[in-house]
Amino acid sequence: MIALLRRDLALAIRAGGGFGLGLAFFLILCILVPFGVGPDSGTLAKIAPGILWVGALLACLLSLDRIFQLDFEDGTLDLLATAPLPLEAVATTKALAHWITTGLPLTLAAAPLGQLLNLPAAAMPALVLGLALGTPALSVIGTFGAALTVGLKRGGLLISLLVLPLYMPTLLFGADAARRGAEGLETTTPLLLMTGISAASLALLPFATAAALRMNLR
Amino acid sequence: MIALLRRDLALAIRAGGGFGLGLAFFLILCILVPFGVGPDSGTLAKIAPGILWVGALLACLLSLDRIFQLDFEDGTLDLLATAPLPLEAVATTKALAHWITTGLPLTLAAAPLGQLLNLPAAAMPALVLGLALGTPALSVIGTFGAALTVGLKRGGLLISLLVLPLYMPTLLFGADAARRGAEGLETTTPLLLMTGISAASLALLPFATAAALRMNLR
Amino acid sequence: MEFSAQNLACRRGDAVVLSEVTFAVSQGEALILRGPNGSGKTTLLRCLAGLTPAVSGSLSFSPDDVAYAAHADGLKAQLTVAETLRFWAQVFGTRRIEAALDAFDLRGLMERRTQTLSAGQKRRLSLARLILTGRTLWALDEPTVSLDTSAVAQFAAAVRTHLAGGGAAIIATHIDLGLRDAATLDIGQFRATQSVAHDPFLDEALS
Amino acid sequence: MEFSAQNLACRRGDAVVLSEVTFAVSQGEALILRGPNGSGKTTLLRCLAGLTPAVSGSLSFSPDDVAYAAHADGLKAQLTVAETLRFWAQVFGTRRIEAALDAFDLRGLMERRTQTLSAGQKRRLSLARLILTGRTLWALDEPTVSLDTSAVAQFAAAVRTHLAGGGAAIIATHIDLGLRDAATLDIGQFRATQSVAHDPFLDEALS
Amino acid sequence: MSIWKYANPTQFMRTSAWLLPGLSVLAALCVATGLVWGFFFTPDDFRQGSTVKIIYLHVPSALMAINAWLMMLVASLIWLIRRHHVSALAAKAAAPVGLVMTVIALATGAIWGEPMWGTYWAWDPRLTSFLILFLFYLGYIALWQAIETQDTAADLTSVLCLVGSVFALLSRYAVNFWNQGLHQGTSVPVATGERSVADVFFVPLVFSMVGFGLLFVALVLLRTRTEIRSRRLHALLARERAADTRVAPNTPPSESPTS
Ligand code: HEM
Ligand SMILES: Nc1ncnc2c1ncn2[C@@H]1O[C@H](COP(=O)(O)OP(=O)(O)OP(=O)(O)O)[C@@H](O)[C@H]1O
Ligand SMILES: Nc1ncnc2c1ncn2[C@@H]1O[C@H](COP(=O)(O)OP(=O)(O)OP(=O)(O)O)[C@@H](O)[C@H]1O
Ligand SMILES: [Mg+2]
Ligand SMILES: [Mg+2]
Repeated sequence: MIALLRRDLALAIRAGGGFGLGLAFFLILCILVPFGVGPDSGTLAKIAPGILWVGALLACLLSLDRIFQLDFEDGTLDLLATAPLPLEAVATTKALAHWITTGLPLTLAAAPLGQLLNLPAAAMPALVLGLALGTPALSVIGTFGAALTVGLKRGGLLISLLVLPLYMPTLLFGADAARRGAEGLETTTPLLLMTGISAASLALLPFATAAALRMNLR
Repeated sequence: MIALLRRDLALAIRAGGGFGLGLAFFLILCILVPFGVGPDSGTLAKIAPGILWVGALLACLLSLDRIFQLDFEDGTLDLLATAPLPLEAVATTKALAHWITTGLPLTLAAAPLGQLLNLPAAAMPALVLGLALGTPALSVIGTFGAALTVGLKRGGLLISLLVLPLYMPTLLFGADAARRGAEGLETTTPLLLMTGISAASLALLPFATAAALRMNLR
Repeated sequence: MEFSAQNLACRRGDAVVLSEVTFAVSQGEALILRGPNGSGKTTLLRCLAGLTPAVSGSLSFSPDDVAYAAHADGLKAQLTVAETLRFWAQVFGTRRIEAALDAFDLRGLMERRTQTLSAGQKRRLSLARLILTGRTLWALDEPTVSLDTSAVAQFAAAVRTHLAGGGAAIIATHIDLGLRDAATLDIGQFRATQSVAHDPFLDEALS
Repeated sequence: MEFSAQNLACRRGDAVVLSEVTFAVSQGEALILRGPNGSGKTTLLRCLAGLTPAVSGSLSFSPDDVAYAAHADGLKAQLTVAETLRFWAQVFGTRRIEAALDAFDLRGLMERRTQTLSAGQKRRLSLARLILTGRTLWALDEPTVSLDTSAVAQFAAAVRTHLAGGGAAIIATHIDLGLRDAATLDIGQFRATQSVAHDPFLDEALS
Repeated sequence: MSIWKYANPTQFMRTSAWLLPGLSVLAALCVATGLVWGFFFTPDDFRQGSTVKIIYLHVPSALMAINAWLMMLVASLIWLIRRHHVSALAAKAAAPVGLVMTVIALATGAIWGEPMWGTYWAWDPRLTSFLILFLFYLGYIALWQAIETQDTAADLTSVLCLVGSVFALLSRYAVNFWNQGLHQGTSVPVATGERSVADVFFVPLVFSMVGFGLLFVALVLLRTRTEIRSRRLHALLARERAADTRVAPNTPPSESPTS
């Protein structure tokens, strides 16, 4: 497992890997929205928490399709499936690698990007904490979606379709926490609920992911 | 050229192709944003033109990386490059196929989705016309970005980084036209400017795209 | 130990391709699978490796005894040769990649990205992986594709070493590998006939 | 007409791999490229097909005379065999795909998605594409990979027909194709030496 | 003797080795004079207080951020047309310097914005187009990093630089259009023209600008030298590898006709 994690991280960091690009996408989205919506800082502040969460979610989404796809296309996945590693471990490792390369940098970048969108300072703690607790769920759920669509050419957009509904609860609680933070309300309840989702996904979804992989390889 | 266009469309429509999925993504984004931003219809109406444009742009973006990638990986691009078709024609055809499978459906879907986001009726003509005139530019520019990154594994996010700054003028004019429409101002100038960008990109960028392809195959 | 299959039926996609496959390979033996294109060699090997479950019939061994090498190389363009081998070594719980490097003469290429290897060099690397697995039964799908004559000889030597160490091998190939006392199995004879392939949707139509 | 190369130097990635390559093939002749793995056969063929421009030297023909077949098959998983051939026929401006179907015995597979073909069937399909191109010089990179004996014979027959019709062929291969009077070119002798490969960044280090 | 002889790496190394020390010293002197003079020996502005002094960092870095892109454009054109390796490497070397200049301009602008406008960031056209420039730099550098084969990387980044320049101009225009259209000008005082800068502020500003210009040239020269050395190393390693494979047991050393 550690070998696999190390390899995935190495691949992400190498030329053409995905590291930092999810982050770049997030950055770009946060720049785009004001262009689309207009520069009025009052409006921006109002929608900032929601946009930041939607942005984090999309940045995750964009990097999902290749979690297994590349390994499938060049035959590595077949080889991994016949290796002594259980597929559940492969699924967990892949999700972890995805989080390290995507969720973690997003969480760290959220604070400065919030500035760009005039996010009220009061909303910051709830936003960052929410991302830290919620992005693991995004990675695990996304890995499941990727396992379902592995082997389909241009699975990328199909994953989005499958995974977005699953992302909904995380998004709702996360954005709600950040909005409440902005309004000075207490944020414990949504954050706790979200932590619950993350923990449950982490514990259970790898089994579903492994099952989906097995069916797809058949 | 017609053969290539027909083949690309056939591939898009077949199982696992991209047709309709860009559209579905657009739909989902328009559903997500109210969840993220909160249901206040005044705010929504204000940001609707911008969000619709940003959504269209992202839906385009998501489908870019495979314009050439699949053909490159299985060796078809090598064969196309040695075929009697000039690579400029290949580039144009690919952009056209991308537009038909992404830009066109987005344009058609924008009106009903605008409803979802409480887009003022007055903004509708400018929005739809803007998309119709602007999405060809998005496809052509995107094809250029795809040609630059063909051959890079996980080029998907790198494309976003390269292409988004290039999308900026189109987005600005497009969203501005829709916003002016909503406020009842005249929209001819931004629409005209956008048409200019589309026409110029269509006329000139295929050459850059073909050049980039040639360099990448080398 | 003997590796054997009894009345195996294998499917590929929606169709049952092979039926009644029966064979046995002992330790120290190699079995060459022969058969025209599309006769089901790949199908059988995937079944032995546990990638597609058998439709019916039984195997005397578990997929965990099998090291499988497919048509595709399964290499990552961005990793170097040494990194690739070290990764697989760790997955299979060993550390020593020297034997694999030597068997396929890869020392000179250790620091090269696999992207920049020629077709035959890639193939040699993916075969070297087999030695790391430490598994007894090698199931190889056309291993010598793109190899030049001297590399084919290296490969044959590696197989012989493996057999001498108590291993076994099932190899699908169209060319002569120079493994003298290997048995040959013609896969053509096992082509599934309609009556054998139980399809619940055809039962009524046939009866 | 004669297809010839004069003192060709070819690069692959950052390195000049071949230099001083000189050969000539007349119409009706085939040239077999031989050489160990990594000696530069693919590099040379890509250069002839115009995919990588030559570093120096000259060719007596244009890339538009060359039909190139690479290591990879270049097939789309979702298209059927007939659709694939019809597409390439249109690209090369013809309509008749019958000759190609017959030469590689593909009639029985016409409506199959290429996804569901075996390795050898895929290869036959990708070779059938050559017949549609109508080009004079075939540049083939290990065309017989995964082919069984009868398919190799079919391929040899197709090459002979092509030669008899005034075509020419340059074929990189490790096995014997049974093309009797084909000339052989050993690519090993053209390996580029550093002094030949002008690298502006080494000028100082060398002088 | 044409100017192109400097495009030969060896010649470039020789000339730049001779130029670099003097240039660096001159750049350091100018920057130091401009900044010290500006920071400590100018009066506070009657409206902006001491915050005005950030102008000595802000304006020169902003100018150099734009000039760096122009230089990359020219260098890219030279590479595409005449294929001089040094010019491709000079473009590659200039990009990070330009990026840093952009970041300095953005950061000083943001720091300045806090006392002046009460916010670190506003979607003012000029700031916005700088943000877009920042993205262009990021994309350009990322593309260089992503492509393994050096000449291909040079080709592709050059094409990107050309196309990107056109779109950067378009963006600049579009951004102006976008914000004017919103009638937001009053709440956002756009950075004023030179006429607002009195002579006392102006002379050290000139020093600082010249200093930043020289600093840019020196940095680009230095980085180009590093890139050349790195390419040289690359080439030497490649040659060593080639020698290695030749003595490998299964490929007997072939008699090369040219050796
Ligand atoms: C992140 C924010 C900012 C960016 C990216 C930025 C960008 C620029 C650029 C590109 C220039 C020089 C180009 C030209 O002269 O046309 C410039 C000059 C200038 N900026 Fe900024 N600026 C920012 C924030 C500010 C702020 C907050 C102020 C203070 C009110 C300011 C005041 C000035 C002044 C006074 C000049 C000199 C104008 C001249 O001499 O021509 N800038 N800025
Ligand atoms: N994914 C698939 N779905 C359905 N049928 C398939 C699939 N893959 C292969 N087949 C069919 O199953 C049969 C057996 O294929 P298989 O790949 O096992 O043949 P093979 O003996 O390995 O041939 P080759 O020598 O060409 O590799 C063939 O007729 C093939 O067309
Ligand atoms: N993309 C690349 N970048 C750098 N070097 C490469 C690249 N591809 C191949 N090479 C190297 O160039 C040399 C020639 O490779 P080439 O693929 O032409 O060999 P080949 O004769 O076709 O070998 P094979 O029989 O294995 O296919 C090899 O040493 C190889 O390692
Ligand atoms: Mg097979
Ligand atoms: Mg080759």
